[in-house]
Amino acid sequence: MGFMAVIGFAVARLRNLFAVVMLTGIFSLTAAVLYVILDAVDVAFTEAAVGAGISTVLMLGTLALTSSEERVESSGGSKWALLLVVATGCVLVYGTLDMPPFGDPTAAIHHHVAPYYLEKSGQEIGLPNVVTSVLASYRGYDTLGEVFVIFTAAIGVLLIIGRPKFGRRRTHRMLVGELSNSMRNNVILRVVSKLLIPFILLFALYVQWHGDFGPGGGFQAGVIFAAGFILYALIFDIDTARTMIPASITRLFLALGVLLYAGVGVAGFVLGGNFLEYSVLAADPVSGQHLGILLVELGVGMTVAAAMISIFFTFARQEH
Amino acid sequence: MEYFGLINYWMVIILMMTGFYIVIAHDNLIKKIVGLNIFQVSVFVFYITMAKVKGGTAPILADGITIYSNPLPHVLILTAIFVGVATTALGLALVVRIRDAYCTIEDDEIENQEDNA
Amino acid sequence: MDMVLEILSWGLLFIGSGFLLIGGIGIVRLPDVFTRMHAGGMIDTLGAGAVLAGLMIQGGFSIVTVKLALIIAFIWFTGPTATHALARAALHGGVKPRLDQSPEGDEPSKT
Amino acid sequence: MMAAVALAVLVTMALAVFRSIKGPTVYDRILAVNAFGTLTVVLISVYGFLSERPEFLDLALVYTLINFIGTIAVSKYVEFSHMGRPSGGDELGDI
Repeated sequence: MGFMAVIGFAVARLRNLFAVVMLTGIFSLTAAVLYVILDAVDVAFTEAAVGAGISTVLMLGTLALTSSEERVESSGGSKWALLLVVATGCVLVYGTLDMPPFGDPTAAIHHHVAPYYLEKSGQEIGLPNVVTSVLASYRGYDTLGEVFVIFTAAIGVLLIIGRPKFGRRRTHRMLVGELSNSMRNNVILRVVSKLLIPFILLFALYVQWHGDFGPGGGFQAGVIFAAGFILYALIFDIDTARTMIPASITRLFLALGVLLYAGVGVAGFVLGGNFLEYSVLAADPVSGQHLGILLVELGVGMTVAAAMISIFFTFARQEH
Repeated sequence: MEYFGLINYWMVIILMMTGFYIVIAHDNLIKKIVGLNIFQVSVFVFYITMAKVKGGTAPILADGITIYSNPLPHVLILTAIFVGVATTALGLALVVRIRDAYCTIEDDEIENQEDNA
Repeated sequence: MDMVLEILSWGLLFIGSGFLLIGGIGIVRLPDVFTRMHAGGMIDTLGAGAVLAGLMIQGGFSIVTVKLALIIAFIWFTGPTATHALARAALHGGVKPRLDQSPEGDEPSKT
Repeated sequence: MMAAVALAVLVTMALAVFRSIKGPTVYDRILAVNAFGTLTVVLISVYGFLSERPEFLDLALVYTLINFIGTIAVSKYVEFSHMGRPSGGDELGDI
């Protein structure tokens, strides 16, 4: 925690945006370690895949498109801002005095539905990873909503900056483009990446299907899958990468994932259950749950991977 | 010693306020997004902190373990991280677009241009 | 046999953490980017490698061992490659390696 | 005993953070972030053993891969952006 505070202050102070982005990388790594220590393995997994990788790459893409130095300004309203922040902080600290102490098993949060999930998940769903079963089954509606949010965000990014404009200045792609010729010549990078990418994709599939038993699942797998393609695009060329996975395919999968998720829900309807009730999908309720969760996670993975890939490509294709 | 158990929360608050400060005191839009990220992470940490049960382990069922941490906040935060990165991407896209339109990513300069126009 | 393994594993763990510490000190203390990369490389390869190998022996033979071996393999693949890319970028970016005063001082970058 | 190793990793992490905050050039920062990532991998593995649930090494694996991608992306960005364009022919070429 101390680390995080220090990094936070440093982020506040530094003006060079590039350094700030680097520090956010470290910040997210620290956060992930913290999650591991606090037993949230799945969350740490997500943070690992998202925070250190995708966010940093996206921020860099934006920096490449804009400027990387913050303007040094005379601090005018800064004092008032500080005052406001300190005041809010004090109020919040006052609020925590009523909070249950750290790790207290009698805290209110542990006595509502959580014990039910922990006890019943083993019998009703038959998956050891409670997080996955809560995510995909008990809280299926929420997750469907999240998937739609990601879907919408990807569409939003595509709409805002996806369409190349007419009458631009000379093509000059910063992050990925013709300038990468020398990167192409870099044999070491190329060979190592070529060796690694299949493993990354394979590992993503492992995470996808192993999510029922260990940490992982569709969300994480999607990001790792996308990371493989991002690496490819970084090492080779954006256009080469685009021929590997054309825009139409990512768009197709973007929609298909959401459709699969919702379709599983509707299938529950058709077979006589409620929306997103997986027990009716197979003769045996437990295996029905298995099937439902598997399909839903697949849908999530597809959407997330496609969303990340298309967001990245949209950023990388921008012309400065 | 009574307050010892609350230190984690206080750290969260410090972090949160740092993010808050960055958001309101800086004019640079990218910096603002970074501040938002920090704020966001602090909320995540807060949830995860609440989910921890002393002596418990990660909520992946195994033989011979009886105490698990609360899985529900984990689920919420897991999806929240994704929503977070999605919104960050959207925000960055907007920044790129703003930069296209105004040739600057500083808040007050944009306002100046608006006023002059 | 068990005893030997135990000693071996703790030895590896201690060597590894020692290297990690040395690498960390090196990252802070060494004078320029390329020498610091050298220290960083030590963290990547020897430090992490030894610690993970020690853990491997600790864990006994199971899926854990395989995963650790994979991690080591990946670190040994990616670490030097990343350092190499970084050194290239630094050299292109105009950071001159700090050369020794003696005329035959080679590039101190050991990437 | 395992805690001692974890402590060593933590101290090294602190040193890396110091370098990444102070680092005069961007490369120092990138290097520090890279080292920090490796240290995170080690710390997670060690913590897995410390808490006697070493099944969670998938996490460390993800870190190794993502860390690599991040570093590559960053060094690429730096190489081709404001830090000075590579000057055509006289590049280092095939190293």
